[in-house]
Amino acid sequence: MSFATSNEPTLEPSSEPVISARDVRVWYGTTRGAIRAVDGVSFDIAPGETLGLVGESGCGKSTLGRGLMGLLPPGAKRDGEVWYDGKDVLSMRAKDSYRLRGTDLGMIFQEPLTRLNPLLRISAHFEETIKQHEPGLSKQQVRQRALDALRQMGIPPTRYRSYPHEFSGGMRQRLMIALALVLQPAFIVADEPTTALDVLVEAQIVQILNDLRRNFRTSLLLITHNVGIVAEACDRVAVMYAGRIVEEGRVSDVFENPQHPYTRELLRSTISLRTTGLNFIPGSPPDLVDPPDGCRFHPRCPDAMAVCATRNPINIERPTGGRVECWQVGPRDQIPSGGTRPLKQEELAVADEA
Amino acid sequence: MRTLLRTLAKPFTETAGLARWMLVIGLVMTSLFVVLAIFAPWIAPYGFAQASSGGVDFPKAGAPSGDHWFGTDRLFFDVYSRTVWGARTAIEVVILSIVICVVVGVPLGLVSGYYGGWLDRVLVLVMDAMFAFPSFLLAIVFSFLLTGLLGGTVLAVALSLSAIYVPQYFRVVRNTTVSAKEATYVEAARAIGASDFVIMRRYLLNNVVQSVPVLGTLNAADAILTLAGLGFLGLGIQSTDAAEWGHDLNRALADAGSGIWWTGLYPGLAIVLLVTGLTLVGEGLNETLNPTLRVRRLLPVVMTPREER
Amino acid sequence: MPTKPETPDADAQGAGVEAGPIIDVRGLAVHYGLRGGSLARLFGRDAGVVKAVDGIDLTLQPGEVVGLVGESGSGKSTLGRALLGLAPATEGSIRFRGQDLATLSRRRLRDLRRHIQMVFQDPSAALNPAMTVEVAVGDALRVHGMRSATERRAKVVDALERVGLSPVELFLEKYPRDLSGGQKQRVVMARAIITGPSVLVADEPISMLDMSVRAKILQLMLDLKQDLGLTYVYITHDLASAKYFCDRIAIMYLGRIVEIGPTEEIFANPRHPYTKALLRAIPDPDPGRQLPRDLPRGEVPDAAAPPLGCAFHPRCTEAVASCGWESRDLRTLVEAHWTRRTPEAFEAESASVGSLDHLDRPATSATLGKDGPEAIKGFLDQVRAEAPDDPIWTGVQTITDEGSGVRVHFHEGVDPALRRAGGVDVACVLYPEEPSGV
Amino acid sequence: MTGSRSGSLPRYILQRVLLVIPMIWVILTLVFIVLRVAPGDPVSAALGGKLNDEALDQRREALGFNDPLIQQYWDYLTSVARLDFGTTFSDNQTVLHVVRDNGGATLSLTLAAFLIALLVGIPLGLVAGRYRDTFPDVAIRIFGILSYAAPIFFVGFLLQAYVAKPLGLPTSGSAGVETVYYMERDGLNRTHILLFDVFLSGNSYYIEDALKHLLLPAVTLGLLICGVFIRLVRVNILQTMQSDYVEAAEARGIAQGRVTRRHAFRNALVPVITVIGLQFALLLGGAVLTESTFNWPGLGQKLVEYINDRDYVAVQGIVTIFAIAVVLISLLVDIVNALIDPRVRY
Repeated sequence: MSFATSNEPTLEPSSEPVISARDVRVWYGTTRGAIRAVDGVSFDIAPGETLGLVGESGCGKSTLGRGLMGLLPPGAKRDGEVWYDGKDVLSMRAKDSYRLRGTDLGMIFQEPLTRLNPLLRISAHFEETIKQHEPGLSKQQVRQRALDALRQMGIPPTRYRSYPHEFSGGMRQRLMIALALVLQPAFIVADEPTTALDVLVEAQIVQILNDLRRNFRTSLLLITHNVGIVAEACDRVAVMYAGRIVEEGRVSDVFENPQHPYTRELLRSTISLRTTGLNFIPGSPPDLVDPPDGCRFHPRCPDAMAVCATRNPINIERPTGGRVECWQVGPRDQIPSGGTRPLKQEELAVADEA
Repeated sequence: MRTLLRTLAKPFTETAGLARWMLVIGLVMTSLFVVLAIFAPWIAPYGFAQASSGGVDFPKAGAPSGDHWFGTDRLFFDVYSRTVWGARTAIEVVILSIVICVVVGVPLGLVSGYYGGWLDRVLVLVMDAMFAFPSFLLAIVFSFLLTGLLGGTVLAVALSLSAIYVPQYFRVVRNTTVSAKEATYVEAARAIGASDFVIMRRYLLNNVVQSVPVLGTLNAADAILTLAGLGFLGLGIQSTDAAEWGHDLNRALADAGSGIWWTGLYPGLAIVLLVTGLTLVGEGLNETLNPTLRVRRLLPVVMTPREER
Repeated sequence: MPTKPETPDADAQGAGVEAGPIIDVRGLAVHYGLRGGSLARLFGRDAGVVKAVDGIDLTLQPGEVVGLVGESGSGKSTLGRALLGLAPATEGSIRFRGQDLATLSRRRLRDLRRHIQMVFQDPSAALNPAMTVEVAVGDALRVHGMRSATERRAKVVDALERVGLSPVELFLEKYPRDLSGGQKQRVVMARAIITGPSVLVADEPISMLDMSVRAKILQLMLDLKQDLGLTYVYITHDLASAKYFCDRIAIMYLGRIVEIGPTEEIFANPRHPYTKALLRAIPDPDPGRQLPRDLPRGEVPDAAAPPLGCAFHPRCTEAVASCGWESRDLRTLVEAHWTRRTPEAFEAESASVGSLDHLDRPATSATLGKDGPEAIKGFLDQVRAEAPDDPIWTGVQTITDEGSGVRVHFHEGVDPALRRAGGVDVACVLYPEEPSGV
Repeated sequence: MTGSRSGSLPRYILQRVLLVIPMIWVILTLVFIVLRVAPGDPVSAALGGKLNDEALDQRREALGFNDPLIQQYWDYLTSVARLDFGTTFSDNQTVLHVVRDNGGATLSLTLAAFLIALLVGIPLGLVAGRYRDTFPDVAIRIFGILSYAAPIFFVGFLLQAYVAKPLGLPTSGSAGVETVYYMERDGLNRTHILLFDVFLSGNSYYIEDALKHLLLPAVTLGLLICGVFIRLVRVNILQTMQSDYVEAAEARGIAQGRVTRRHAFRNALVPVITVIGLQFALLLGGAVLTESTFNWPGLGQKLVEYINDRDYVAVQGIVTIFAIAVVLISLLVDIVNALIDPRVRY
């Protein structure tokens, strides 16, 4: 096991990012043309940090998460770079990147029941996972490791020999988390881990995820459509729209002071306990086979300018840290003359709504 | 009409690769036999029970020749003609029995699945018992009874085939009904005040019958084999009433050892080809319509060079 | 409904503002039989009963929006379906403008559904995939006897315009699969309002939609309410939208209403521990908010074998002696203890405690242990020392020696009924009966 | 739902065993309705031309055919309960005796065919499913379809015409006349199942002779269900290979081969077991044709003889026994299934 070092966190908080994605693209081929599900995404995640990835359905956030793990359906193609431990995961041989799974990169899924083999006991799931990566361990040691992971997720050892269908929804999700954590990977992708759960159980799981970074020093990419969960469980947030990350930064910073109109509108349209009036974003996300020219949000953007419809916005630093892609923020000097006048938009009707 | 055409074309437009090829090849093979069946009087040079032509008797078990492409059998009949006429018998019997199956099985399954309760329980038990029973034995028993009552006619054989396939239609339609009736749109129909009859006819039937084409073609394939099997045992259609491949093969079996290969080969090949054709259609349809087996058509992705952003 | 002679209840509608509730639910219970084994199935025997809805009283005043809020298994959807007669009532009565649904013939019940309509959670599932928008929306008229296709079309066009699907021509011939989620939900709404209902039961109408359209559909519902004078039952698990949308809120748990009252009062001053927990638990996009630490443990229990006493007590952080403690809680306690022990300690303790499976049969006293009373008492003391504030200890009455272990006796629990507490009604032993009554 | 644990296996098995009784009752009732009520008078059908009216009536009276139907039905059920399946008209033997004499041959044939189909069909199905849409998949599927599409008697015809002679294989009988004679003469027919008896005798000549006779019929019958197995296994593999837990196992870095073996293959074979049980019914049907084609002295061939003699009692008896066998096999399959799949609780 060449990457076993990751079991002991040796990195300092301010050190290198665990995962560093550069210009990642994931496209699907269809009869209509290529769907540009992820189209040039870059981000870093530091050790022990949680990055929340939010966006509407169909914006490519799940594809991005699976793309990082290499779990893409046939017909998908990816490029760009994902640096982990000094190596580019995307350009590795398939065999080598496969070996990283479980020990270094982990994944938590949305529907825990379908993710567990119904014919195998929980113990068998753990044993096969541990044995695969650490074949030298004795049976007793394997059991010890598994029970430890389960205990930390609040699952009593009396349930170790049960079958998946004998657990409740929340317990199954804890099982999945324990199974992903048992080898203490440095980085975990959690794809909508609470979507199918009840409110109170969701809160329990969010709490567990929140504790992860403290107790395990695991970095987490938390994919969700719920901005509330991002606010509660994440250090930083990346807002995704139509295959691109349009804004990214510290959660408090981005939520209090959104720079991108999409971030702002998304937050405004979210119904929360403090909602006093209803807001919504007109129109629907674009067809990713043929996304709009310029800024992909411009047809729905209340602040759109002439330049937005023709030129791609430039990825720049946010005033208070983080990054954003919007002509409203700048850089002013690259906007051609006349580019700042408001864009004349067609009225968006219900016919275009999501 | 447009929607109908679109629905019919769906299996072609939505599949790729193997499934599509299976469907096309299967359809070609099946249509060939349908054409033979319809135009048998014009395609076959002689009648199916004709032993002489223009006052000249056919040779007994004559080898293939210019007059008799596939030769003649021990009863002086022309093998080529009998093979062509056999297609007509097979298609007639199969269509008739499938129609009976659909007419009986679909409504029964729909009502049983929709209402549930005692009727459903009894029907399921009876149908399961029939389904579990060796179907060929069942066919033997039924044709034994029905040919006793109706004679060795096409109808008698079609009815005995239906008897063994109705349970399958019932099961499939009932099970889809049971799951479809839990669908929200059925609940929604109830919420707008629709009666049970309206729900079954306008909301369930359409969605339930979608499983019938696959079942129908696969059953048709099986029915051809069963029909031939009955004929082989001498329990099906009498050879003077119609040409039947299985019956011909039975008579040909004795020839196998004496080097007379043509009497058995051609009817046998006809069965194999027709059954293969129908199976290919059925499996092709299944791979297209069954979401768990469907392969989406994917085209290779060409990633354009990066735009300057 | 112009094609039909005026029915008595339509007259009542015409009579304008009517005194009293539009819907009055009294002691409603909806029970389902659980399916048993194959043999039981053959003979139609039931293996048990799930009380999906149990003893609900609820009134709807004309023009108000009542929210039913709860987690899955709370019975909120069943209650909503029962209002249309879609889920048959086992006990109790539902009166629509004074008329008891249970006394109606199937035919009259179907007629009545013109006046109470429903919007579903998943708009993709609520539309027949084989029907165009026009057929789907018009079918509501067709089943109520409107034969003329042109009349129907005019009505359909009108309904589609009302829900904002214009230009209408663009949508009439579309199939559900050609529409977006928001558009489908609008079609479902058009189908619901086309028969001119007075009550609309909306079962999680926005939870399956994308965030950016949720507010839009909610706005549409408010507009329709204004224009058509509708009364809403809004079923949701999302307290935030309920807070914005509802006049009154009923919090449901395991088939019961545990707290009901005006929205402001519920949010300003939640009383039932479950309501408090829900309010703490909802994720809020306010980054300044701290994560709640005192979340209820566990999950919604199996409705086929609900906890004794108050159904919420096993998860309640404020539970007291009379909440209905029982054997299964003991099992949870011991198992939770073991999640804090090392594997070796667990092996040793587990050997002395023995099997816990017998605790699954609910009882107010339970035996435990096989290594003698002293060993097991020591074990329980240790468990207690670890979390002395666990509410279960308030419920333990005595621990007596029995056989090779001990028997733990719990206080007899009470099943609290809804009663007045301040501005709301709440079902919790912490809020004793107020003498004044209604 | 936290506490939902598995229902007990013994309880399930008990329930399942009890369910056999109503199933047999239903199937017996069906047999009775079809074979006793529908055709009218079995005695004149079988013996119409052979006996005079008076004698016919005596036979009817003796066999209870003049009793009210409900009485006949009751008699039928009670005699089946006593394992009395009647006595044939045409050769005046008890049906049980007929089954003992001919059932063994059918059993040897079906078991051998089943074995061939399992050994060939399941591995081929696994390969086809695992390597979907590759050349092996296409080839295996075509083989599967053809082996199913070719009628037994046609395969038999081809084997007899082109294979038997060059290889010097016999085309009829379950063993050579000599073998049968010596087995009986020397009292070696211990089980009445020739195939087992020759093995028990330990005589290599007898064994070789019996196996030679078995080869072609077993291959013919085996091919039929082999195609069914291929199709079934392949479809199940396709489904499990796409399942979420397979992907999750890959995400945990479990080696591909292990994922395929432990998660995909294993799970795919569970539903296959159920259907394999049902295939036994197909096998019994196919056995009738195989026996006729190869002149194999089994129960199927006997059944066809009785049908041609219009011997209703014999047909009814044999069909009843087949039916009970099918019910018992489905019981066995369900129990095996419950042992393998923990989700089967009720």
